[in-house]
Amino acid sequence: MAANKKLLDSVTPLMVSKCSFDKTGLNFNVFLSPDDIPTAAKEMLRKEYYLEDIDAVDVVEGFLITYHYARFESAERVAHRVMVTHAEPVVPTISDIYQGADWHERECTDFHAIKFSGHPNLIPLLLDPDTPQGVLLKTDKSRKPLRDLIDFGESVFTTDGFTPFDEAQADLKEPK
Amino acid sequence: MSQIPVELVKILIALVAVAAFVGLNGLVLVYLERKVAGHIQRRPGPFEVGPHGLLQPLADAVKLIGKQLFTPKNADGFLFWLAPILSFMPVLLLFLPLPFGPKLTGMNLNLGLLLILAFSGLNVLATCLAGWGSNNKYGILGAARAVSQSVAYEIPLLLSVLAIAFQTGSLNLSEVVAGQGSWPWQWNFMVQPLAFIIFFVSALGETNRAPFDLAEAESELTAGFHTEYSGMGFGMFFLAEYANMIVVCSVAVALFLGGWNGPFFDGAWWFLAKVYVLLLVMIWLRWTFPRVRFDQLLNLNWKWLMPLALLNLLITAFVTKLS
Amino acid sequence: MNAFPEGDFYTHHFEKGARENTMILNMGPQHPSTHGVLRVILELDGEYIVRAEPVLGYLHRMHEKMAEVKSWVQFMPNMGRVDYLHPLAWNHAWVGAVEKLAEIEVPERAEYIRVITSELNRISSHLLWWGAYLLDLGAFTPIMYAFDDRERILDLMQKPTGSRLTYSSFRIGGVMNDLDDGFLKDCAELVPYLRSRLPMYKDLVTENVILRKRIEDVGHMDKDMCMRYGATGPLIRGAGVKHDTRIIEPYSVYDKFDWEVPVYKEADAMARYMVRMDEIEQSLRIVEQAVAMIPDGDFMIKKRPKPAWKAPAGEAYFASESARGKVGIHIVSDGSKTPYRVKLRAPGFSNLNVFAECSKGTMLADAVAILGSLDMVIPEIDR
Amino acid sequence: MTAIKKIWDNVSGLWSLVVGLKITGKAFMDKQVTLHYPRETVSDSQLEGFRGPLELVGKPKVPASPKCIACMMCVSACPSGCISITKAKAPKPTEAELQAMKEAEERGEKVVKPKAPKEPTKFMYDFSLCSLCGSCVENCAVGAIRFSDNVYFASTDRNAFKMDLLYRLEVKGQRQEQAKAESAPQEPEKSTKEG
Repeated sequence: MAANKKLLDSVTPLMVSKCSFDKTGLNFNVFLSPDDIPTAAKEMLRKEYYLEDIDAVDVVEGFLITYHYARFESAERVAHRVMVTHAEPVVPTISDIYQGADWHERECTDFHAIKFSGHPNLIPLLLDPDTPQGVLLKTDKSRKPLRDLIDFGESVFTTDGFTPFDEAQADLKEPK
Repeated sequence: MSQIPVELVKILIALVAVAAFVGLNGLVLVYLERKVAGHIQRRPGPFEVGPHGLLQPLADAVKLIGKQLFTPKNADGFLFWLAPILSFMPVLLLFLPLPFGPKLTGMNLNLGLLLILAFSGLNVLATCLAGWGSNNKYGILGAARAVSQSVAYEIPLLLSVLAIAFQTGSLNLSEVVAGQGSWPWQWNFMVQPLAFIIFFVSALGETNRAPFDLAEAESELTAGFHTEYSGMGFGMFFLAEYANMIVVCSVAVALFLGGWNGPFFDGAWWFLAKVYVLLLVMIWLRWTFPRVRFDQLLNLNWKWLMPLALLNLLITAFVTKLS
Repeated sequence: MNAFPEGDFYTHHFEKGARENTMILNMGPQHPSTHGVLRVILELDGEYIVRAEPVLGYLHRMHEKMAEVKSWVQFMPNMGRVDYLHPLAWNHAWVGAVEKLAEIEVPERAEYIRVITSELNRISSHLLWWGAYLLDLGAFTPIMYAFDDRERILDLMQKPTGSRLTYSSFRIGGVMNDLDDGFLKDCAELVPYLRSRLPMYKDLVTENVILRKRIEDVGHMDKDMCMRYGATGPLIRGAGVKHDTRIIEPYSVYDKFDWEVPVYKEADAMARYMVRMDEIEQSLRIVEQAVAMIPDGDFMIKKRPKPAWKAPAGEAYFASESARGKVGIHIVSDGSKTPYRVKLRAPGFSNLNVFAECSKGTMLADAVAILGSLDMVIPEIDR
Repeated sequence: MTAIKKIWDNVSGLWSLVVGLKITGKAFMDKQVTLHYPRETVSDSQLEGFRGPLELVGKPKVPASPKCIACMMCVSACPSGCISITKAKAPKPTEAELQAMKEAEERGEKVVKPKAPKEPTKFMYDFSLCSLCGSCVENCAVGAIRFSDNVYFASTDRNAFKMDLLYRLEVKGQRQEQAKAESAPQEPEKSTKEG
């Protein structure tokens, strides 16, 4: 049941973890590398999931971008997660697969200045065009490391050597 | 010094009287429309100015007159201001041949009906100019709608009128009215019910009244052809709309509902009463129905009203010929 | 060439298509049928729409940033203002998410109160939509009748919630006020009255041939389209999918009532219209049952969160069903007095997204009918 | 067959228009549901639950002085920061008291400094910022604030929304006393008993 464990057939996720739906509202966390996002999205569309939203969280390690997928006919929510660094926050767009992602991605660009490569129309959506992007960015002081924030639950599949919390970088930022 | 022709004086007096009549009726109709709308919507309507809001239309008129006349940037100033005048002026002429009473006619013409139909066509031009001249996209869309709508609806209107003309053999409105009796069953409406309905529906279309108010459909085109007009520019269109309503209702009354004829006392009051009943129906329709779509409007015209009117005309011609 | 070189950022960005003889029309942000301040840039070929692009952000208030500077309790009134027509669904999503995060068990009576008020709120929201939609379609009277009935609901709701529009009466761990017997009695009386009004709505509007001709076969949105855009609520139910968060992810006490999810297969504006009209009826059913079944007990947990209350660290996603679709709130907490990150998923945001594709090739009047059938609330879309 | 159905559809469609006219016609005859505002007003029972601008609650015996203990709970609870309270400061000790304190200190006893009275000296409320959420009322430990039922409060002046609640309470209390005093002569027996 390896395929089932991975959740996705077309790509190999970095990590899959299971959560309690009652506790967090999520069934599975799927960590992906940025390049795999469109392939995974294609598969999700094929499996009749719809995209609920895309949001980004600004943490010490970088941006944790979460794609929430859910189903129409049953209670199931899968979160695709991808980490990008502050230095180069670029993720390939999925707006050609899920057209609804177009606006979600533009909103993300407004709020967190994340670039979605290949997006046809990455102009400000909610903010004024003159406002600098990234209004939700946190200062270095207020950023928290990811492991203080989110418990990803019990891991069911992990690619060798992957941890959701990039320890080295976090330790650098927090000299104790 | 040559003598001033009596006829000219008569027409001038009639025109002044008509202008006063139109103005007064406009005020009454505005009040009526708002009051009826209010009551249909279970609210009082205008209530604060004067007893039961009776002076509200007057206050509105004063407000409209007092407002700044504004010409939008890049608009064609001449056409822009010609349009409201052009929409209002012919309306006065339309009232001349209307037989309000046995003796009460501005100008007793043999071709009175023709005059009305001809001059009412001018209204389209005004709408067109207004939309074009104001250099506004909504205005242009509204004008385009108005033109195709008016052109389309003029045909069944004419055809249904023609049926009556065939039947009575006259285009003189006074004669048509005189041909009908005092009691409702003696009116043309009984003989030509289909023509009456076609006439009334086409009249709604011709005067741009809801549910056919596409030229000014505010949820689509904000205000259509008169989007850019302020103050009395808008006021003129407004007045012309109401005056046109009165004209079509008057024609309907004269042709189909026995004109000034009525049980017991013939006279102008019967004419006015019937006109106002029709106007009330128009107002009632407006505050009840949603607006039709543009293609539906034209479909209704070309697929239903036109063939029916033609059929009606054909049958009328047959019957007249036979009898 | 652009006749008006002035334009703004968005008109410059929206270039004219390849076709000649088209014109670009700015519909909104001040336009009677864009309900507030939505702006749609349209490329028109005569009356037909070649391309449409909604421009958002005229009512953007950055609720997500506000959440990061206000405490957990203080953010509550914001939820009343995101979607002003059905604020209690947002209330529910927020308290639900926080309660999920902090694992707070809410007294049952509080859940019943939440359901009763939220469903009444849903009815009032649908009634207002109904009136406003008819206004879009050119009928002026229905909105007044709808307001008459809506006003009765507001009069009733005013007592326990303290407001008539931007309700924020839910609290983390319960609700603000208890419902007294007078309210329950009035509520039980209001339900049959509202039900008796529905046939009138049907006769005046639903059966009206002009309306049916206007909105039947207009704005086709099937399941595939809804999936690609993430459209929920009446849109997906009008496309024949039985999707309602209240049933699919049952929250609160919705699973205790006997009611149905109205589903229509036609996927046009009329289907969405019918879904909403049927939902009024279903909400009345829920209210009726809830009023009869409401248990005694507390309406608030014993240890109510104080202003400086701290939620535990972690994340939670909670979805509720508003009158417009699925409201989702994603909270990330670092265990401090304020949330670390709050993401609000507005149903209208995804629903409006469909418009651009759906309106292609339709007439301007149809576009208005489609836009109305989405039931947009701009503050919710812009947040 | 389809032709007949089509015709029937059209006839029933036309009939639906008549049904619509009947409904609006009936509504035209029905009585109105609105209030003529300046002449009629909403009854008090319909105002239950209404939230007007905040007001302070006076002490039951001294209505002009507030119940408030200046604990600042409402200030910290308010999401929009519309309340600002200045706490009363401890009264300056008089010379005699200072002397006594000094002596006490010399004797090595515990010094009893005069405590600050638990009351606000200033209670400012900005109604234009208030979102009427009720957090302050709920979090008040002593029930010292409540929503007024002032429905018709309106102003064209922005400053009118910045209210000094202490002053308003005082005025209200004075008015109540005045009203009491005015109503007193009508019941001479009672007043003499009280006197």
